[in-house]
Amino acid sequence: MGTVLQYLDQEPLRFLISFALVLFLVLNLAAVLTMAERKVSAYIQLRYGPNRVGPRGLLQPAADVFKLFTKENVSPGRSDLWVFLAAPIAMFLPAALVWLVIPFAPDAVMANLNVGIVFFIAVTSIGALGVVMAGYGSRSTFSLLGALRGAAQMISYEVPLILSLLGVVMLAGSLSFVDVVIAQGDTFWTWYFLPLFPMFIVFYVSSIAEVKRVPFDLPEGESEIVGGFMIEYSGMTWALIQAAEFASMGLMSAITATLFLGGWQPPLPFLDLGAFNWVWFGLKTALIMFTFQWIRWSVPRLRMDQLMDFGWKVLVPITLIYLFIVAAAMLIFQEVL
Amino acid sequence: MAVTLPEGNLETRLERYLEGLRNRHGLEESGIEGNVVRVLVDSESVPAVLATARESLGILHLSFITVVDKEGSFELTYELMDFRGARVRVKTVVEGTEAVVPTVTSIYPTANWHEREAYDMFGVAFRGHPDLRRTYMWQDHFDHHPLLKSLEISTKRTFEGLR
Amino acid sequence: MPQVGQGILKGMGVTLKHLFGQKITRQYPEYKRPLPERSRGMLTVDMDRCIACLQCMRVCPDHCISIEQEKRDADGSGKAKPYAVGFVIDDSRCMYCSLCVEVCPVNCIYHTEEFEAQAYNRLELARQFGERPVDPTIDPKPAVKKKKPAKTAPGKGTKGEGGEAPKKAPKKKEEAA
Amino acid sequence: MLSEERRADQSALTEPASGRLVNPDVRDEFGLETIDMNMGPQHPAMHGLLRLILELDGETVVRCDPIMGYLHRCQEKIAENRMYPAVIPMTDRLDYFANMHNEHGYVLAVEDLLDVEIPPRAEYIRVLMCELMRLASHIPSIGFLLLELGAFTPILYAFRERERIQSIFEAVTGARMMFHYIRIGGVKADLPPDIPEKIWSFIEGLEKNFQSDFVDLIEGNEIFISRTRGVAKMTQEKAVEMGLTGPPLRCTGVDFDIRLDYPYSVYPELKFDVITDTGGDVEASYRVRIAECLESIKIIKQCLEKMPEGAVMAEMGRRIRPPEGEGFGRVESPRGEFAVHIVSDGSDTPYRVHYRDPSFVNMQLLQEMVPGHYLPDIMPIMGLVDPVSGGWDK
Repeated sequence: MGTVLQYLDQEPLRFLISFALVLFLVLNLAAVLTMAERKVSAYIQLRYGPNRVGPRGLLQPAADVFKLFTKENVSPGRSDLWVFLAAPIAMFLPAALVWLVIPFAPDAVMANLNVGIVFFIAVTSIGALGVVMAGYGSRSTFSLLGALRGAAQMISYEVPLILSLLGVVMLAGSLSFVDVVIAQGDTFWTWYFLPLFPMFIVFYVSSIAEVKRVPFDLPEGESEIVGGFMIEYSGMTWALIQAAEFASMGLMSAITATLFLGGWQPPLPFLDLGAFNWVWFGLKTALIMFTFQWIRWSVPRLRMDQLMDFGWKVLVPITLIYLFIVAAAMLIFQEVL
Repeated sequence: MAVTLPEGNLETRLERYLEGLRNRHGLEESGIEGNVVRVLVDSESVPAVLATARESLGILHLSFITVVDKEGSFELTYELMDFRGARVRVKTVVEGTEAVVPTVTSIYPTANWHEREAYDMFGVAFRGHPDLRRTYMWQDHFDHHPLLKSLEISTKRTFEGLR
Repeated sequence: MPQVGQGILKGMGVTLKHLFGQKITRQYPEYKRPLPERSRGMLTVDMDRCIACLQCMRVCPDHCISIEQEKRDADGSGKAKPYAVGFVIDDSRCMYCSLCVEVCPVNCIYHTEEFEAQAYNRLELARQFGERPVDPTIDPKPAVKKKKPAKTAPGKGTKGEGGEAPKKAPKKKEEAA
Repeated sequence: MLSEERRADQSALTEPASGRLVNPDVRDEFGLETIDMNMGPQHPAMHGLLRLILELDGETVVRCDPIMGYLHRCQEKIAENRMYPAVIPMTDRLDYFANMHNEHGYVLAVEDLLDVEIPPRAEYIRVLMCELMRLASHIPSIGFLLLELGAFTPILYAFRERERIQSIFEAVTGARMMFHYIRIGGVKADLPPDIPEKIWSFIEGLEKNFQSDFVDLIEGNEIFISRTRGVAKMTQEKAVEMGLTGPPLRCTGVDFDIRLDYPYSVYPELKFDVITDTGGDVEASYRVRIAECLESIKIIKQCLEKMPEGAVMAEMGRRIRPPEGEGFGRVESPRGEFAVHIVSDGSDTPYRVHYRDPSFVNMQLLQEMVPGHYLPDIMPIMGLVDPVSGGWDK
């Protein structure tokens, strides 16, 4: 965090502007993602999706936001009000903060931390706190169950997530996102998803679990515990939780694209767009987001014990073993080189 | 644990059921009608008859229990099926408006809810039932048994004149 | 576990196929599906043909038809015949079972293709057909009498009562019209 | 989370007859108390209006008590106050996913009282309609199972097929759900001339879609298998004891099908198999339903091919007044055995009508099977039973 404070000292204006930009971007991203989610689900389910507000329904998110703003914010009678109201913020802020360290293009990174990956891990783990706060504050059996599930799941899946990041860190030799992207080069076969393929899969799976989406959406568990920790929320607090979910989904896609798919790097050298290289970053992120949604609408959900089994007995061993293989391979090839 | 389903000719099976029930119990009335063995028994011996049917004759399925309010007495019909075309219909008549019948849940566990329903709708109590609560109606504050003929319902329009 | 993930991938293939497939939504208010011939929509009455036999009123299980009857020489034959001066069908009760249509001897009551029965007030769903509005809140049919076994059906011998009940002045004329 | 032994222990604690705990004060090894949870009647995943009072030990259910009656209309009392033909539209409202079977069962019971000869064409039309109804019930119930497991898409594919069947029903009967089509003595009206063609084309379309949308999408899915295999595993004895019928019974391997064992209508003239499976769990019931859909398609084809010409309504008087006595009607509805018992006193309203609805009887399974399972397993067990609110609440 020292770097952030330093930033604040040196260029407070720039920091404020970046933060406002990030908030603006994240909120918009959430809106766009709700729209995309609804369209993708509709097309998979042989429907058209929202198509009444604006051209082809494109203004639907605006209408949603307007509706949610005008709704009353109901809180349960015996809830712990401050915890209840603080929980959505505790969920939303981490999802928004990490965007500060994501490099969109070579120079377009708001805070080029040299410990970006550590920052990312540290901040996302706050998200579990928000879930527990929401579940505890609402004072409902369903919320409580959802919150406990959420906490258990997010903490468990953080382990394979971090372990799979270690592979990237080892290969790149740096904790900075920018360095990782530069280290991956501008040809798609040198990107890390190929040499670290098992880790890529593990990271992808645990990031789905981290953002609580099907097949790991147990904290919500619509058909069992009816929305879980967010069952009692309405109006803008609910919208904030929803925005947090979509923001963290976008965030996870962006991190996957950055760490494993070469960030802003073009797939082949001659496709280099110069200043417009952020297009590549956007495309990769969008692709990952689409696969998130595609999976979401194709598969059922796991059970809690199976989820834990899968996390601890499958993902963690795979990562550990592959970490060892990577370390060994690096040692050997260093000798050769 | 597989269940054995009865085999053989339908007529011989019906005969066997009738004989089996006749030999062990004093039936008030019995006979074969199509593929149905009709049996009329005393209400106290219903569990014994049903136990014979299930344990020694191998009739495994209790289809339903119908209660008919005959205004002064209740007629109970236990419909048994052997899964292969034969049916056994055990009837019993209980006098009185507050009838008590021994339960058959220990023989046919599926009778649990049938008996609860009969209790709810007619007030026929089943002695020895493990969980005799109302099925449909309110547990407290409702003292009627809706299917009794003595409970008149309005066949007029609901909410007449109320709108 | 040789084929882990295969089933999921297969399923995702199916959803991907549908993502680009033909959509089946019908844009309802703009596009209305042609209804088949037998479709049972809201009831309507051809009052010119109605002979006020009250059969539809008696057969209706939901008590949704009320008819106000009067002796009148409508066809100029010099003989006073039953004539339906008021006829109301309460769509908030109707269950579209079509029993009245089948029982009508002159086929004057029939289903239309209309099915959008929505209103702000339940009374608006009571549609008047006769020259005089009938109060739809009053049930013209008597309650079913407790019958003795093998006696004539309820409904017989209660003729006439049907016409009398609604003769009280209708309370809500403005809505009936 | 409880260990396997402890789960086994707890299922031993439950009394076999009612599923209620002998000793409700179950505490786990840390002395923590159980929590009560109230699921329903307003629950998005609950099948209709059912309330489950659950006692949870962590995520494990130790007691499950279904409370019914939120949709109870006392159909049996209503039927006592109506003339025989006017009861038929009310039977449509019983199990609203198997309306044709309810009508058929009731009509069979009245015909049992009346002793009328049904024209063969009417019988074939009844069977044709009933089998279409079975398709229209089984396909969504597969979708419901998946919906409860968290996959939202299959239900929409299922409803696409169901809507097509409903369009056929609408052309034949005039209504999409509450048909009032099968009448005492036959059916209301003959099939419209273009309907056989429509049914043929529908079946062709269904056969084309069925494999990909309901088998490929679901069957091999590892998550689906892990969620359903071994859940609500029951032995044949248990299933028979509980009085189960229909797919929940057949998925344990008991080949009981009323269409074959207690034949009615023209089923003896048609060729079809009874589908059984050995699993006895939720996955097996899914496979049974899938295979029964294919059997239904077979029956529909045979019906269309064998359909005789002639009248569709028997000659009977206008007023139906059966003699004193009792009538029984029993059909294989998609959920199991639907039976109607009518007691007549010789007047033109029934003296007593009793419906034996499969949803009601099969639901006892919840009380028995749910304790010992995890909370999320309740939903697949509901999918195994597939009860319908209008059915169990009559």
